[in-house]
Amino acid sequence: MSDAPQREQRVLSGTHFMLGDHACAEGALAGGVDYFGGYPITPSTEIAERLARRLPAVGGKYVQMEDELGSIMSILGASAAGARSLTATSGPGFSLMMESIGLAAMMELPCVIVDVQRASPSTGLPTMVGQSDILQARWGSHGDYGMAAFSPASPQECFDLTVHALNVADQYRIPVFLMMDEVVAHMTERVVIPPADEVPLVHRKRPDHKPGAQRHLPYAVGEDGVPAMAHAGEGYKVHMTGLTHDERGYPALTPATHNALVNRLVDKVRHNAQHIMRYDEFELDDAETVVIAFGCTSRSARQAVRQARQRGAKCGLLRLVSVWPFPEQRIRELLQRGTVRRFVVPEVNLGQLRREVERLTQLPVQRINHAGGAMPTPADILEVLL
Amino acid sequence: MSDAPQREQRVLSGTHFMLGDHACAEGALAGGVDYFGGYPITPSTEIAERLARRLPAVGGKYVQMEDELGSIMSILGASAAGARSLTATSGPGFSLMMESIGLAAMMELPCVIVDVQRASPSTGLPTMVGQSDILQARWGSHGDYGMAAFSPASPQECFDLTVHALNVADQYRIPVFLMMDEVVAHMTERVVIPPADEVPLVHRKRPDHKPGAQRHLPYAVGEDGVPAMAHAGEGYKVHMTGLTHDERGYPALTPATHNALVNRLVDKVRHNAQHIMRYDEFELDDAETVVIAFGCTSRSARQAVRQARQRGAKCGLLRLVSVWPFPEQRIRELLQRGTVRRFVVPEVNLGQLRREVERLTQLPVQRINHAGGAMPTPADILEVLL
Amino acid sequence: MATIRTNRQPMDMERAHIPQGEVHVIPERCKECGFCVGYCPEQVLAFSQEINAKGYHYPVLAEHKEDACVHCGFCNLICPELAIFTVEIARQGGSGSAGSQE
Amino acid sequence: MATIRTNRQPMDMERAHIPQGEVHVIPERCKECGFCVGYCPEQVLAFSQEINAKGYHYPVLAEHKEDACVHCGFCNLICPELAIFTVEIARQGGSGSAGSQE
Amino acid sequence: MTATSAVIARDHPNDPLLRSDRFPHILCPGCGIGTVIHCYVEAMAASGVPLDNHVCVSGIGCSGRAAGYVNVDSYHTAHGRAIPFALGIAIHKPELRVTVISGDGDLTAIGGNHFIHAARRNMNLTVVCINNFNYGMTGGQAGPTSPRGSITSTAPKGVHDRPFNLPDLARAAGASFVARWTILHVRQLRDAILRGLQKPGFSFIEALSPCPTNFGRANDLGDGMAEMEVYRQRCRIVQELPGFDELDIDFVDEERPIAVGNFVDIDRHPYQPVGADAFDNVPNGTQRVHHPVGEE
Amino acid sequence: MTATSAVIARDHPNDPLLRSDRFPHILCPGCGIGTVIHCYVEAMAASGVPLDNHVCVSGIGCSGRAAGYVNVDSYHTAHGRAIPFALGIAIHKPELRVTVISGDGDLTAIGGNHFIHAARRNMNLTVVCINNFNYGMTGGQAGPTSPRGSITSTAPKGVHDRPFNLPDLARAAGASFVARWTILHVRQLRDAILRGLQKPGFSFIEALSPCPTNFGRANDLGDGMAEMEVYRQRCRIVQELPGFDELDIDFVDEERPIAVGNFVDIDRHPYQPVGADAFDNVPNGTQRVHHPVGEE
Amino acid sequence: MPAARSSGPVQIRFGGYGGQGIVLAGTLLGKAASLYDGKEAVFTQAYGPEARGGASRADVIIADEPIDYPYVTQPDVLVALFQEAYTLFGGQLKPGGTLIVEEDLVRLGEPAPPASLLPATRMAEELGNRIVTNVIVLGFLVGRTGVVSREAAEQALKTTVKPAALELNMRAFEAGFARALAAGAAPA
Amino acid sequence: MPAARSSGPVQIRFGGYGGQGIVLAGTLLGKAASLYDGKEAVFTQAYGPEARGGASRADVIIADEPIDYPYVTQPDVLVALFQEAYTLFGGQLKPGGTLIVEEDLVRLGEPAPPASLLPATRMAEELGNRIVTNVIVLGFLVGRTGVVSREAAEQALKTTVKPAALELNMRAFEAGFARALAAGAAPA
Repeated sequence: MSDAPQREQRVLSGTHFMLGDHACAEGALAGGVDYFGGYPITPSTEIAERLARRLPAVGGKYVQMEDELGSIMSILGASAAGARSLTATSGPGFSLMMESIGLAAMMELPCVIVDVQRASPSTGLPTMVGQSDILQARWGSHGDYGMAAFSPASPQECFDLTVHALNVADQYRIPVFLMMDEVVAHMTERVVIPPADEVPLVHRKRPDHKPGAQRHLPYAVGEDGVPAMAHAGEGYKVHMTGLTHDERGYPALTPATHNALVNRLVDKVRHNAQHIMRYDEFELDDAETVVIAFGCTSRSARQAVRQARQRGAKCGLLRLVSVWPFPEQRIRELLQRGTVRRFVVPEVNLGQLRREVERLTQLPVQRINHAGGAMPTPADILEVLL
Repeated sequence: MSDAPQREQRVLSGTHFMLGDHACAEGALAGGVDYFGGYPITPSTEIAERLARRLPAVGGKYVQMEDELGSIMSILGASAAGARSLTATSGPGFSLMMESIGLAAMMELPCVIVDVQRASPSTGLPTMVGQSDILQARWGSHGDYGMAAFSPASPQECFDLTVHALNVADQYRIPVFLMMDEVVAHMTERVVIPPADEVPLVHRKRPDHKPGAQRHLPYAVGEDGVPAMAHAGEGYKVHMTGLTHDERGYPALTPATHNALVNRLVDKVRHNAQHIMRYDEFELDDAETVVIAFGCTSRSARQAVRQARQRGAKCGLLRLVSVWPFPEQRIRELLQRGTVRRFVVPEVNLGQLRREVERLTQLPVQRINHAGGAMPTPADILEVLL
Repeated sequence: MATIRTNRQPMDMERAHIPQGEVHVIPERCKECGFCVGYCPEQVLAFSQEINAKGYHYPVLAEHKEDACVHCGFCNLICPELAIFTVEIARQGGSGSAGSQE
Repeated sequence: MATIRTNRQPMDMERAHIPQGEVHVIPERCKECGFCVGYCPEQVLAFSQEINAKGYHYPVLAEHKEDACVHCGFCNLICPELAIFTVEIARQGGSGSAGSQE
Repeated sequence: MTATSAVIARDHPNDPLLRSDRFPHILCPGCGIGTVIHCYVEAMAASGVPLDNHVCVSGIGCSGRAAGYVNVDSYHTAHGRAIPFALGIAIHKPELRVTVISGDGDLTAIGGNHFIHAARRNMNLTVVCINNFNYGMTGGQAGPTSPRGSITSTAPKGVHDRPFNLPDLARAAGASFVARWTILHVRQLRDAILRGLQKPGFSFIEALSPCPTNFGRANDLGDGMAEMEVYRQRCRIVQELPGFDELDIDFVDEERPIAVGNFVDIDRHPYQPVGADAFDNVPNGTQRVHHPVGEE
Repeated sequence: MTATSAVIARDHPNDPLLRSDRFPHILCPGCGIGTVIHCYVEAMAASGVPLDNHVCVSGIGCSGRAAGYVNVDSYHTAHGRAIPFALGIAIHKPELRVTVISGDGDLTAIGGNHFIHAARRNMNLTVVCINNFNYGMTGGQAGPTSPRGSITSTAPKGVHDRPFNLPDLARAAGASFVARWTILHVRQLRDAILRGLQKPGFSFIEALSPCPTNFGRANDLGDGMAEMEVYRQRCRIVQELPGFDELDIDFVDEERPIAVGNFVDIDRHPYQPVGADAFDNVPNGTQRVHHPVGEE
Repeated sequence: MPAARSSGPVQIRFGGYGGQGIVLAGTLLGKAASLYDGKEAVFTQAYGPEARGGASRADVIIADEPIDYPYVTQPDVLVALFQEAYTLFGGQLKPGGTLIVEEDLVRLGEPAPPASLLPATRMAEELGNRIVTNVIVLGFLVGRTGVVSREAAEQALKTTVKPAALELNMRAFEAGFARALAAGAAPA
Repeated sequence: MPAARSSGPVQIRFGGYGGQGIVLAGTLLGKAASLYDGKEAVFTQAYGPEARGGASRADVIIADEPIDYPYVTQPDVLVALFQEAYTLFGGQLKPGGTLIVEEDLVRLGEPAPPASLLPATRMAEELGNRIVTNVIVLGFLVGRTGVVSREAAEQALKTTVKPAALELNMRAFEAGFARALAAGAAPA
């Protein structure tokens, strides 16, 4: 966080009735964002607009870039210089960021990219809901790499998960995606922002030696696989490249180096999945039908489960708060109980996350899909549960 | 194909000892490509260089664009004007094309994008092999959409599948990806190019009415779900948009329209999967171990299967020629035989296509992965097979 | 609102012949931007008292301007809604072009 | 190759004092581009007979030019490999600066 | 005597040039995009090029909707990418006259690279940039043409960075015809587009337009007429491309003139794709040609 | 008397400014990129800015390797995206002096949009564009700076479209300092970079350089020296930005001079991000300042 | 008013055109319920370029329990501030629900359903500024339905409206509220 | 020469530096086998920016059966045309394999392995152009190992080399081939 004088309160502690997009922006502020580079796109624009006003007032920097390619590269540059940085976009802009997401992963530059999902593909329905960028978040850039993605179901979670996303990005030096959706972004609800000193902040690991004292190896790692990060301007004479590189950050163009490096990038997330992952369980104890849902859809799902329970259907909800890492292990545990008979996966897409569920089980996985523009209603889901 | 005078032979009929990239370029020529817009990137550059020389000599157009964003948009524009069009790139450029791939799907503009995969993510190892853009090809653009992807295992297939990709793109009006890899692109082997009149060509469906005779509905479809395509300059007064649209091509911003449209885009491929799909079987009849491989890796796999068979191991190879659509049904058939005990999936990535196999079976799916720069050798695979 | 002086003379205006125009309006297209009313070189137009279905006041002929249109075409071309145009008619007697004398 | 006339005078050259330079070379960095040899304003340099490990002929002092370097620094700055530089030394007597008299 | 109704009409004479079934369009009252569309279709009709040979391509944004309203083959593409899409059409079918109509954000923010490269190549394209000084569709964010000091939803205390001088940028990139008019200068605007349609190579026409809902409301130009009045009072027609600063648009400094005109009109060989023929050494030099365009 | 050896050295006095453990670098014999790197590190050392406050950012390509050889915080980023990455650093830590060194393809083909926008904003960046007229790393394809008529692997019969005049483009986009030199003009080049490092706002220095392996071999400039000779014979130093065509580089027309010089040096307020303070009405006007840069 | 007093969720829809301030009205209502009445509330609105200049809506759901599905499906209370809003949304009103219309801008047609007629624009003009039309509507709604307490609504106003405008807004709220009481409805 | 006569695949590696033309030599060899000898052949080479100016390789595999794995793992035949190539690749040669070196540019060291020494550059200069060094090498290789027939190699030359240069290239091939025969190796 910058030391510049803060003319406004950075953490807006208190209870608010707040738009999801604004809650995300406030989460960015509370989470210590120093730099936002962005480009307007519906339905994420309100995040940028709020940060354009609020960030400079607390000593941070807002830059409206010429395009999304510039937006993400500018947050990576700021990150290299030590900033906690974030950008916000929607599907088309997210697609444009794909190349540089790979650079973030390869250089291990922490950053948070908010994708407020709308009905897609292409321009689609810009003002209406979608959840169809979920597999793109995982696979959209060329190659294998580590990342994490969270999907808030309420303005409160827009706040909470933005903070969490920033922490995860810094702790593991990975790109983290906040996969919002238009429903949650454009919904206003109560948001409780804790006192500034109660906002949980985790920062990136920093070199344990002074610059110049010894040669700094930007990519030397210990057991946790996460290198300590020196920033531009600190005297460490860092070098970073998107090429396959050695501990010095120098290009090292051999298959063995590449294999070790990329596996480490992926393992940073895989080995820490339990710390990064978040999910929420509702009525799962004796559930024969397990609904798996995330984002706005999980709201309809919860209501449907509640109603189905009232009618005696043994069903429950596994709400994914982190979409990636996907809670494979938890689902395997549920399966081991032997009580589960089927899964139901409602999504505002044509069945993306259900594919992950299908990998884990041969039990029936029932889909409830809408291609976009509207979310499944509780009634849509209830019909399947009964 | 343009009517312009052809000063060179378009189809280089005969037997050649040819580089994979050049075979792809010759496939483009034989497949009737009129327009290529591209941007240099290793290891695809030789495709562009050959087409820069050959395409103008047969009356086609080559434009070197300012970037990959421009490359793909220019081939979409050419396609809208009636051209068979193609671009070629590699991972980073492929990532940059993601947004416009969604536009191609949404506007239903036929096009072929060649991605010569290299070791990724980010800049990675530009001159060395990767197969890690396979899930990106499927999910890299925001939203759900229909597409197809082929992965050649030899220069001969670079030729054959480029022709096939162009046909599939035209027939179903979808973006089609030729997922080459650096090994195949930079390998020189015998390539047999058939006589011009034996190159199988399938063209897009065209309006069955004259312009002006009646109102042309650019997105009216019959049972096959594929609209007839009128081209710019023919007098049909076409309108197309990346927004959700009705039969007239006009924006129609409702969830119901969106749902119907996106489902149709996906169903075009799903319902025709058996016509689009290609795969190759080797020693599968009594196989207890089924190796599933594609591209360069399938060459090592075939050799390993041959060697393992010599040593008595009951194994076989399902070689994916089309990666997408994935041959789900064929794998289910294999499973129904009851003889299969396990799958082995070697890939130059950290396990992408094996996820598709896992969706279909609870049998063990063993991975043989290299992150990039080198392909698994026959010995690597043989070790697992024995 | 004052008459504007566009930087150039109306296209078809010739000293020898001042055509007479008849103003045609498509009320349901109008969104009351005021361009035609504000920039008619002859101040021929005013806003209607009535509103259209969307609630906008559309152009009508101003008081005493029934014959003042010179068919210059400016209102037609500047209208963002294609809601107004003029048709040349045979010039009738009268003081219709008073506005051009300022 | 002809001596080039760069458009400006060497940086440190003053009429009052022509410094003497000593040429230092790092042979293993040299790739024989010829810039230093070709553009030395005093034509001090020539290519070696020997080759370095990569097979390149690196700069050596040309015949009769042992004292001709004026430490102008041009060879240093133009060398893409940072393989050559000069060090100022006390000027010795002799005809070392003949090349500058052309 | 009170005001009397004009003749009530159902159709406009230019309706056949438009997709009039989509009128009224979605654009706000006082927005000038409709006027530019009108100027374009009149220029198109006057161009001598058969209507079936006209193609209109747009990007995304309010101005990007233009393609949807003109009754020729028309493509409403992706944000910033109208020009390369248009290029593909123009290269594959050189007999077509392809016009790009889009907004300042679309063409010069996200689309800036395609813009300068198409100008550099001297592509056979007519590019009409409707400049309303902000991103209208998303609610009024600052863009690369927002004048210094203007208030936008992402520059609540005023834009700090200076805007592009689009005519100068287009010229420096290589355009053959460069003009700037406002939607108050409808005839000159129409005629500049017409000149663009008739001229080989890359033509660029900047059309300044009010955006009352967003830019106007935030900058004391609350309705379209207020901004039109600024144009009326401050525009000065010049014949040659003015100096860099003279082209700046500044709504804060009320004394500052706004330069409009047909600034550049030169002949330079238009783009050809890589050809089978050897490079013919066409002189690269350019010359200003004098056509009395838009100066009726 | 035969030639005698010079003093054999193991280190170069500028080695501390470089990652000398990586020398010899990967660049070809006769390539000028090393010379530009050398000029940059000398300018950096002379700038008065502490070395720890210098940052070097590159994109992809041969010139993009520059960042990997200078011993300051340095970032070898993605193709075309060096400028926005540098911008993020410069905005977050305004005390750093960020230099972008990259190639013509990287900065002005795929990176063209960031280039013009950084110039427009007058970002505190020094951008050194090593222009070798083609894509070297991928084997010599035509780019937006390939002169008309030049032969490349994707223009085997000669490039048809005209190249950018990068100095003119940079100026029209808004740069404060604009220079062009060749790697033969090492001192002027170094001093132009130095001027860029010391000047607030956006500085652009184009450095013409041979690419003997690709561009040279294809265009009868077979080794670095051949292209250097063209520079020696045809470069003319001018003080003001020449006209559009006068800036063109043309290897076909052997009579045509190549204009080099420090063309633009004006004071204009540098970029500030959206601020908490109200817009201060800094005059937008610019003035040419006369500094004897590179004209020692 | 049955819907307001029930413990189940209450769905309120405001329909108006741009400039009538229904987004603020909805936000104030939701804020009052959520922050000052200890209830749950969610506010949503329609977005979209086609909506410009046309009818827009602002929806609030208020409940005692957490609200899952956030959208109004069948309003318990419909406020229609101009004709098109009534035309579009009138048919969605729950049977027995509360209908409030801008008296001067909406014609209910025949047979006219039971409705509260509120000349909100005129009242605002009487208070000196049409801009407070929405707050008059809010005051009336609160007085008429009791979906939130008067105190909560006033608190929402105080924490939302700029100080300089607060007094006018409070008067506007009071005017609307008083009119509702005068019309015979009892607040909760 | 055992490897060449066996029916199994034969792996041939050329190591040289830029300008020595090993890519063309490898391509010609593969083409001869694949198109004119009715065999299977695959040609690969190393790519990469770091390779510039350094050692590069050109690899050919020739076999009677389709070739799956396309890379040379252990050459049966190694052609080293300058010192670094020998240093890098010499150790990979299959035991008993054929080693051909540029006599003037490679020092084999002590103890020297069995090798065919070929002054290819000098021979090319004697023919009037260093550019045909690679074809001399090819002629020698064909003569020495018989991996392809002389006719096939000549046919490959004819269909690859520009007509104007063919005569020189044919003479170069002949010179290399003759020298191999003179050295005592018999073609297959």
